[in-house]
Amino acid sequence: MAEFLSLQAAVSKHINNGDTVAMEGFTHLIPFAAGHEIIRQEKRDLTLIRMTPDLVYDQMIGAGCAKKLIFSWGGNPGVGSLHRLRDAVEKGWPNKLEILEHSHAAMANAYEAGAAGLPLAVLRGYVGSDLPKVNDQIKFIECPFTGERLAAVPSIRPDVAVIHAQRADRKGNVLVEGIVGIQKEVVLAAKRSIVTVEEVVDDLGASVNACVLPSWAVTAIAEAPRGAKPSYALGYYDRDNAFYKDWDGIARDRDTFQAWLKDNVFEKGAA
Amino acid sequence: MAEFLSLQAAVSKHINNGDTVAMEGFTHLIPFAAGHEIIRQEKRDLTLIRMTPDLVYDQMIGAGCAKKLIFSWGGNPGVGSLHRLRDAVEKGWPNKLEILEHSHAAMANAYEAGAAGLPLAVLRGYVGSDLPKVNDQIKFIECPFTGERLAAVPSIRPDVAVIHAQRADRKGNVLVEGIVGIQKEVVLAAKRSIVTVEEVVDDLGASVNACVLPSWAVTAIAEAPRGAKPSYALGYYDRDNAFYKDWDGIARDRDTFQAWLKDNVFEKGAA
Amino acid sequence: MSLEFTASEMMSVTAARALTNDMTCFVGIGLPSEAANLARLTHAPGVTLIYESGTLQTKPDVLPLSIGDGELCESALTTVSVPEMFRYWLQGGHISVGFLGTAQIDRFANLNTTLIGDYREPQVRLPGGGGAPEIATNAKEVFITVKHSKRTFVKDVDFVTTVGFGRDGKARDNVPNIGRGPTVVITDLCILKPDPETKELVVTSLHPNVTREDVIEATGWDIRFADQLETTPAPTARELEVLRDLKARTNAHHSGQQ
Amino acid sequence: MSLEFTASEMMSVTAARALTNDMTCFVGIGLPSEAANLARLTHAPGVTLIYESGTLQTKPDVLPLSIGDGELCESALTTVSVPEMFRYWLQGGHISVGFLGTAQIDRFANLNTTLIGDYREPQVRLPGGGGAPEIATNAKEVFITVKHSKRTFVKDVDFVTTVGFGRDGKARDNVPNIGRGPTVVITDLCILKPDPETKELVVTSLHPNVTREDVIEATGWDIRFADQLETTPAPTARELEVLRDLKARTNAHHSGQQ
Repeated sequence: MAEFLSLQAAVSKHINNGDTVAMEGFTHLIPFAAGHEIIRQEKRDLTLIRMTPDLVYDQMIGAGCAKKLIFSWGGNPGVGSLHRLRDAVEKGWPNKLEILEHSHAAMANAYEAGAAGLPLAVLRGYVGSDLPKVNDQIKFIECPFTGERLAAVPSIRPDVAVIHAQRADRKGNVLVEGIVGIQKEVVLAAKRSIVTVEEVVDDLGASVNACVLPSWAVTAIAEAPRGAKPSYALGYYDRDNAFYKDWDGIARDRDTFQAWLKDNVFEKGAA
Repeated sequence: MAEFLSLQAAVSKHINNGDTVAMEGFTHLIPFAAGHEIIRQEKRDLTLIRMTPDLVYDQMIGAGCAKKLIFSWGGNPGVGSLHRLRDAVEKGWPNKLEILEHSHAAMANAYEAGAAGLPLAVLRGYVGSDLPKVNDQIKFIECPFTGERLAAVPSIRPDVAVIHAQRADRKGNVLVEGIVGIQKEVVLAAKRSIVTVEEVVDDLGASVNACVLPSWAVTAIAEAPRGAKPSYALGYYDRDNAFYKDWDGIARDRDTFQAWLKDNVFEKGAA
Repeated sequence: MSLEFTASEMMSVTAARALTNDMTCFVGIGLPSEAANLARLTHAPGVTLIYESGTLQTKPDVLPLSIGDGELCESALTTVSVPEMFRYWLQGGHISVGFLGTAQIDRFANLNTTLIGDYREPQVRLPGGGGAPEIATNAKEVFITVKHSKRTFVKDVDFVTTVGFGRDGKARDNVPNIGRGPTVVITDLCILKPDPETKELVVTSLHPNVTREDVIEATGWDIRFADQLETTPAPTARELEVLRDLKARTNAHHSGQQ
Repeated sequence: MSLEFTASEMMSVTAARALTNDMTCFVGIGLPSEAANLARLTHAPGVTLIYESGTLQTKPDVLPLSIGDGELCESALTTVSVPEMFRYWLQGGHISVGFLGTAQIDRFANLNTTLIGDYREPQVRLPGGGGAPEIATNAKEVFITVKHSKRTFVKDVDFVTTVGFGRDGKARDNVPNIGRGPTVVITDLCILKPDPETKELVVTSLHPNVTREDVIEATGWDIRFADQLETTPAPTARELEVLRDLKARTNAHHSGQQ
């Protein structure tokens, strides 16, 4: 059964230096509060997995938490580059960052296969792309029925999954609504999971086929109101698109980034 | 876009003798009205696919519509045998029925792979079972990453999918709710699809992540109120468990079966 | 004062007791479903019941006739698609116990629900595998409940639909990512468990008023008994009351409709 | 009377016109999203727009900044998981058009959104593939819209993130279950289409007031022009009005919040 913890305790207990950590939320419900707590606790040498690294990983990479990034699209959506990610890849600041990159389809399939307990995902993918040349995890298999050549990638089975969701009930069942992304898959694929929620309620108010993670499939739950800001939580608050645009200026420069980090992460406690 | 047709017209237009037809609904929303219309139109030589043949296929097999059955559990749930299925397999009445059988897991994966446009499904299945000895479609592959031996089955891509759903809106978008089974998968896996619905409404009233089939993914829609009886439609009517029990007596004998068929199918028109 | 109970009630109560509060149980229809819900309504209110129709954590008030009755969906935490059920929840490793019935079982706990006789010319055609072949290998362990008779308990099943420990007791050896397999078989006469070495089923407990001869007579092979043969505790008054209420509600529900 | 319009408006209007009412379009963020929504708000109200975030048949009132803005979900017919989007809807063959942007494009319409320079020592690291590699092969055809410049239109891309017709124009030959690939590229200067034989991009239409020299100057290879070179029709007053309204609404929406 899921254990209710403070965000500080959940991160401290379940994320270790060197862990493989997948923080998901496909452009919705991005677990920023958890990312900031990981920065505050100065976790190091993490292998970070995320389809769209977004600002949360830009911040964590800039703060020195990551040694490796597995991803499929690393930009500031609709704005431009992730400057901290680029600085780490291109200049090795604050440390060299190893990258392993996929397409979205491959990563989505790899999470799905991880949730399904399989060692591999099979997809019709990477045809004609150079990505298999720079990612040795991409292989090709032959269909035993048709002879068709199909791509295969290893499933993703992280040590820890971190997601943000709208709410949990008091037994620890979690509701995710709206753009559900790959939240269910990453939690089921991981050895341990931390779910931050907007609120804990008596009744989830879930419809009959809603995306609900049962308490026994979740490791820890932490209440973190507005824990997805500047991303959004459908039904709670909107995406702060202006901040996404402002981030470009903040992150472009190491000093302004570090000042931002000090004011907005280190000198703020967990929610 | 989905075409609205009468059930008679939909079956006449889209189901041909010799077609591979998958009528799904996992113990819920079983498309009985469509099955009866297929019997009335005396379709022949169908390859019928269905995880749980249930009474609907017992009736169609007894009526002589089928030459082959692909399935994973062929009983009257909680009651006993499907006597018409057994009579066809064991005695060749009214005609010899070829069977190809799988496990539920393999069929569910095969539908999923069909919906995903893949030629095969990979699962951790059939370990130690004799089923691969009698079903030459079951093969085993080796994972290129771990070396693990995994089962592979061909995906299911039927000519026609037939399902029953709660409702469609006037544009032909379809809502399925409750035990959604493999309804979405079979429609997406098939070349053509017929969806019977309890009613056509202005607004589906679907929640944000509801199981909705867009009009452009469905071929034909036919209104068939109570079209799943004696199965059930969540929110409309309950399962007629008493009829399921009575069916055992009706189907046990060829004459009582034929009398039932005459009174309840041939002498009744389409809804 | 001793209570009156039938062999069938003894079986259900004993099977129910095998489940504990912290288990996540993938429930087969029929006897397993009766036992699992009895457990939930007595000593294991927190047990998580999952049916292959996609209903996660369901709490039916009456026993379902099929594995997809509306009752299961309406009382579930949520309902997922059937591919998701088999991929994420079963194969994904979230099921601690698969609870199965069977038509035939052999000394290595292999199950046959496919057919009696030869595959191409069957004497009796049975329903087939359903969810069982993968429940038996992907659940962490398997409980089996079935009525004891010579027709059911055979030396070698005609067809291995669902593996217990294989024809030689070694089918799970060195297979990666496979569950422990059957750990207990509960019948209307006794409790059987696989020998830790050979995996052959051994009687470990006789139900009250059942003799060794009763079991030998109802078993199609030379059945062995544990050195420390126990007597299964009789049902309690509360267990019997809850079971009878459940069955009465269920019967009323399933015949009330036409 | 002739209307005033920018090259960028010309590009959006022309790209929008490529879409028709009966298409199911998998929409990339940025220019493709602007064009697709302009089409929906003008001549193709029935066009089905799908974003990789899982939003099926969405009708945003303002342009999303990311492919997962709340607007997309709230105005969608339904929202599915990301694995389902890529497996059932894209790979399953339900997408008639993939509409993509890019950072680099070469003469065989290969797209590079990965990096400039060498992979291990990049001069400029770009965002990466995202959905594009499989959109380009699983959609029945691909439309591309991108601003024309020598930096963007290169003879050979540094990295083939997303295949057009490969390094030699033959990458799709004899590949089973693959879409037709790029059928049109719309820039702020012209329309290009692949030569039916060689698959090399050829200018088929110049936008009003654009010369051959403008295109040659902005293209990194020896660009060819079709024998029957057309002039792209200018935007209509209504197209411009709808586009400008859409962009004004979008700007107001995205800066209004902090």
